[in-house]
Amino acid sequence: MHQITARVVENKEITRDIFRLTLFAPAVARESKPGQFVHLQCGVNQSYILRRPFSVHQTVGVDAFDVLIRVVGDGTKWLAARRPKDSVNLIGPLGRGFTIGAELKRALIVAGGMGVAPLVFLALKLAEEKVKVYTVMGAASKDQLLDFMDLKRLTRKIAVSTDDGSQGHKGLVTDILGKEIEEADPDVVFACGPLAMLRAVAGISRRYSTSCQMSLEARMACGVGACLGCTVGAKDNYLKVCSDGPVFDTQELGW
Amino acid sequence: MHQITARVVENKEITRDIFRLTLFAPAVARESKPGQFVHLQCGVNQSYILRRPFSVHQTVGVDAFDVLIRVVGDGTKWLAARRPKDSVNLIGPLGRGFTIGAELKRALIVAGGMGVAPLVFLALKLAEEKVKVYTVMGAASKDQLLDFMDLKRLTRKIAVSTDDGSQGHKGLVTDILGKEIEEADPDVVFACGPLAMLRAVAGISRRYSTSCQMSLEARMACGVGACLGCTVGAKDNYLKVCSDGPVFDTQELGW
Amino acid sequence: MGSLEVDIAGLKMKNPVTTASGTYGSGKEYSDLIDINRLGAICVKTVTLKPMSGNPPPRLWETPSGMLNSIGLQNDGVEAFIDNDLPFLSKQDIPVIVSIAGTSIDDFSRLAKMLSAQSDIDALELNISCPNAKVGGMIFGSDEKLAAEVVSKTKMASTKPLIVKLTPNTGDISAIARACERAGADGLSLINTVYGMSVEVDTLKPRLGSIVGGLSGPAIKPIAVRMVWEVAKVVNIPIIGMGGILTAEDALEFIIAGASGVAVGTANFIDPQAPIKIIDGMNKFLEKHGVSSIQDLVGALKIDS
Amino acid sequence: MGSLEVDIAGLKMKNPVTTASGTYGSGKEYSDLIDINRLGAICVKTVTLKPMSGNPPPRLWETPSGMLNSIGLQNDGVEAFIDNDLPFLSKQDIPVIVSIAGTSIDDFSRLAKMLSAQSDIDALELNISCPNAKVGGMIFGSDEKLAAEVVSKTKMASTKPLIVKLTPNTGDISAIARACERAGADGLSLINTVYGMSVEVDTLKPRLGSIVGGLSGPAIKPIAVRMVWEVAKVVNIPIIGMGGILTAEDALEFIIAGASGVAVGTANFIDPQAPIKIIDGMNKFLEKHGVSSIQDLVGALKIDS
Ligand SMILES: Cc1cc2nc3c(=O)[nH]c(=O)nc-3n(C[C@H](O)[C@H](O)[C@H](O)COP(=O)(O)OP(=O)(O)OC[C@H]3O[C@@H](n4cnc5c(N)ncnc54)[C@H](O)[C@@H]3O)c2cc1C
Ligand SMILES: Cc1cc2nc3c(=O)[nH]c(=O)nc-3n(C[C@H](O)[C@H](O)[C@H](O)COP(=O)(O)OP(=O)(O)OC[C@H]3O[C@@H](n4cnc5c(N)ncnc54)[C@H](O)[C@@H]3O)c2cc1C
Ligand SMILES: Cc1cc2nc3c(=O)[nH]c(=O)nc-3n(C[C@H](O)[C@H](O)[C@H](O)COP(=O)(O)O)c2cc1C
Ligand SMILES: Cc1cc2nc3c(=O)[nH]c(=O)nc-3n(C[C@H](O)[C@H](O)[C@H](O)COP(=O)(O)O)c2cc1C
Ligand code: FES
Ligand code: FES
Repeated sequence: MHQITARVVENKEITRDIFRLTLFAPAVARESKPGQFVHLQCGVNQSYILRRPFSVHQTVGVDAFDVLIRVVGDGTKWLAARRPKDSVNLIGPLGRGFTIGAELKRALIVAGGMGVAPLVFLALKLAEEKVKVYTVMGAASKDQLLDFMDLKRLTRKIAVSTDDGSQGHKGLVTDILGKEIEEADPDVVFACGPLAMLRAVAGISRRYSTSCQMSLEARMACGVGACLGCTVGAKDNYLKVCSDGPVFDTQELGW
Repeated sequence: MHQITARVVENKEITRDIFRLTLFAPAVARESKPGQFVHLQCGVNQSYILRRPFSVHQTVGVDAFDVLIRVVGDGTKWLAARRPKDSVNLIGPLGRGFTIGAELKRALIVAGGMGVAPLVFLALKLAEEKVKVYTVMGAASKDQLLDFMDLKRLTRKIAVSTDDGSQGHKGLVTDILGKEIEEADPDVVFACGPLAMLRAVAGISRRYSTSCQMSLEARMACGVGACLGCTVGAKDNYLKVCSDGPVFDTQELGW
Repeated sequence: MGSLEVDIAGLKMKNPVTTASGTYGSGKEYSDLIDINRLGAICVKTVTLKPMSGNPPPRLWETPSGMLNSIGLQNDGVEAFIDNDLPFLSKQDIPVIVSIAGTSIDDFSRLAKMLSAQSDIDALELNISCPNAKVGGMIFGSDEKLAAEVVSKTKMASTKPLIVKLTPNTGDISAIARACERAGADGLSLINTVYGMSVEVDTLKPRLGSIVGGLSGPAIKPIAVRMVWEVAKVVNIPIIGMGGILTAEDALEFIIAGASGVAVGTANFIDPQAPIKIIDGMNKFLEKHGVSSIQDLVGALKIDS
Repeated sequence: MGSLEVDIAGLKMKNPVTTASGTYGSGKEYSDLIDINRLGAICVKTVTLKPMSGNPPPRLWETPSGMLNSIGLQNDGVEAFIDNDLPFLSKQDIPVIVSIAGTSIDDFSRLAKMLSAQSDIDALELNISCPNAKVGGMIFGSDEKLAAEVVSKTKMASTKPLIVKLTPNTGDISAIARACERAGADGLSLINTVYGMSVEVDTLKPRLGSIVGGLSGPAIKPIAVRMVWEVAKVVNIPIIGMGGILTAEDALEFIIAGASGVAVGTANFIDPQAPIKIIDGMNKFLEKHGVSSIQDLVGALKIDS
């Protein structure tokens, strides 16, 4: 875990209101594991004061890494306005990422919307580990299918759904998930996306008795496990999304 | 009085940490009188919330005007970072400017540091009114003598002092003021600058029985006379710098 | 389109937005910048029986997302108000709320009587919560018995609806609120500013001439919303909520927490258009959610149980 | 170079900067990011006798220049603290302050006794001011008699210096402070968070699972400085000031107003380097002004009269 004032290498609007911000931070790039996140300070003297968490999207060489940012409020607006040579103060890598068991042979990745952010990095790592990867991916529409080409390249099969039917199945990712689980027969499902989707993915995975890891979101203050602000209700206690997660096995959550 | 979102025409650093910001605001440019000010909103979502007051420095054509800004804190830093096509929300023109009596023949202008800001505009107006203008000007050093050439052009004589002696008298404006009053024999002294200087100018003018108008500063909230926050103690009451002033006759103040 | 009309303590307002006393002068100051007739009502700077010179400057200091003020109820007295300020207000087409403060219960009664005689005044706001003046001020506002006494006596002297303005500088604002209701208040407004101070470290001096002042602005909004919610639970008279309202969303927080009206204070300094933007934003909100009247949102907070 | 050393209630600190309870876990969480041995002391998350699960999420909401939290004293209980957290702290070279809370006076006494037996603990902070839990919480902190009782009983059970943490959610914090002093408190710390709430207007729901939470951060700094100043005027025991401290200048405001020490809370979330920067900034301030000891600045506010 490091705190670094990282130089901006590049900041590119890859599709409307979604930016890929590349930050120079060798220690973070080297130590990050898929599913971990960085905690970014989005300006000083702003009326909002807290840092914002973003998944490590991908390492770039050995010295830099990307985050994918959807502009939804003031903090992300500030990040979107960064230019090369500006700098961003960050803490990372943080949290527990995806667990890739030594025995893992087949995996299914489920990406919903911005949930794709940590999953390309995961797919890369799985490919390195010679795991057979299948992907199910959903978004509002075709142009929102971020990283489609990367994931396609890294996976045996990629199934797609869009809300508006502009690509693949018209409807939800979870409409087609069962079929893809049957086909891919994964040892584990790795998911990231909106809460409602994750809840549904957990249920479907359970139905197929497939273990399932998912990356959750929560408002955060410290990001390092000190404040107990980011908790999620588990079976009979509260777990910290920032340090017990953000990736959880659905069994831990009792989902 | 108008509230306008004005486009930035130009923003030039004329000397270290001092910017000349030109704003497109026809109504304000047309109605402003020397000594009046504008109340600028320095960003939104900042942790500081209030507007900042700046003297109208000069009108530029009929549609725009300048302010001279010294960067001293967060608000002025924000203004310094504005670029052409950005915009700045302003209220103005505000307050009571300098009073130029119909009988006025001879005037002495006293400018201390940034206090020069409203005085070029005044000198121009006085020249239009065929008033004979003399100037005494002080600053920390030669490069801080803002608008020197403009004032020189507009006045019969310009006397200078600098703290470091890099131009003119080494010392304070008020060291040389008496002599210049004797020489110029003005009907009125117009002054703007740091409080300590203004206090001294008031005393010297009184000694020569010369009437004296000065532009004061105070922290402001509303800028329009509604909140009573910017008051200065006068003889037996409090006057509002924003709407009773910022220009006061020293007699009103009991100085 | 939904309706923004509200009736607060008998005051018919075309929308719930009024100004916060002391931040809007007598309205004239802002009338070049906005059409003040669009407001639901106007509440003017607190007046006292005799002129008051106020506190020594400096009177303002900016703090993170807020400001401290120590104006100290500077005003020219009630007679000057009636002579100089009221004529302008009379010409406007909106309800006028006059805020009053005094040193004694007798002061309040006399003010209430004098102002009740003015047909152009629609309601009185009893300022028993000013942290910035020995006069009037908080003594009345932080003691249940005193609050009740000043309210009932003023009520007797007044023919106008009586709104009581509460201070947040108390341990139990609900208790004071209930006491005021029992004593005959027609409405409540809250919150006044929160006691605060700031120090200039290089000179070791307080930033305000009177050392302590009142904190206002967005910084105090969460405190104000909470107090409105607490008070709304225990009283049946309408509440005007205020404290850090900048946007329609801010205003709606107060309404959902239990306020029937809202007052805009510090936001006027930041953007004189704020009250208008808030009114427009409320209209849009009703439309977006298909709500027919803003009154349906008053106290509509949804609580899981 | 000036000295930053202070002695607070018998606690020898190499500088006045400690952490605010609940914002720093047990210190371990931040030990990768800063050298915690540079701190003047460390104050850990409040512990209770039995484990507590805390409040339902969401527990955080950001507000202008501040944040609301409703953690609700989640902790694994005092035994887990002694077994799991204390060993790490024992290895550090700084005084350790343990914050305690309970539902009953008996709870406090038992906690004090158990923790007094631990030689690696240097002081206890009595949290009678948590707005977020039925347990412990504010009942004790907003009533003079109860506060005095819990302080004197805990004092009897304890061999460590006793610092009492006060709530700002009271009308007269000075009265509570005096009661605690009389009852035997060795020091005071203030302020805890200010009760606040926020509403999500589109859903009509409170932003926090427990509806109301505690406001912290720069927004409350003026309130906190004012309370420190008020309390310092009426007590003779040392004060640890807190509430929105981000910079050395902020910290110095508290010291000049009367605090002997300061605690950094929310600022840790914004910048984990904040405590170090504050210590460095205090050193620079002493140097710049030729002050030989930070103690010379305690309560040094200059008031014209
Ligand atoms: C572990 C983790 C990883 C994340 N990774 C990414 C990522 O790779 N790319 C990305 O674009 N976003 C990611 N997010 C979400 C991101 O942190 C928020 O979008 C961001 O904080 C919003 O800041 P803002 O100031 O722009 O918006 P705000 O004005 O603060 O809020 C705007 C909207 O965003 C929601 N939001 C704000 N903060 C959070 C949060 N911490 N978690 C969830 N929702 C939030 C709010 O509820 C609101 O609806 C991640 C969140 C977590 C917890
Ligand atoms: C009528 C009037 C006209 C002015 N004209 C000019 C001008 O033409 N050019 C110019 O550069 N400045 C002018 N000022 C001063 C200018 O308003 C302040 O420098 C500015 O508000 C500082 O904002 P900030 O956020 O950068 O600094 P802050 O961080 O707010 O403060 C930095 C320093 O500036 C001082 N300061 C802040 N606000 C004021 C204020 N309203 N009056 C006096 N001092 C203040 C503070 O005490 C502090 O020492 C004028 C002020 C007034 C009242
Ligand atoms: C400069 C200023 C002057 C004020 N004067 C008064 C006053 O005279 N009477 C009063 O009842 N409240 C007064 N207040 C309090 C406001 O009416 C309001 O209760 C408070 O500022 C909170 O609202 P806000 O955060 O929207 O400003 C004043 C507030 C400010 C900022
Ligand atoms: C997330 C969070 C958790 C807190 N938990 C505790 C606690 O367990 N015990 C306590 O005495 N104070 C607790 N506090 C209050 C802080 O110790 C401190 O008094 C308050 O936050 C004001 O300081 P700040 O503005 O610097 O944060 C907590 C504050 C925050 C923000
Ligand atoms: S954000 Fe502080 S514990 Fe997770
Ligand atoms: S700034 Fe409000 S009266 Fe002058």
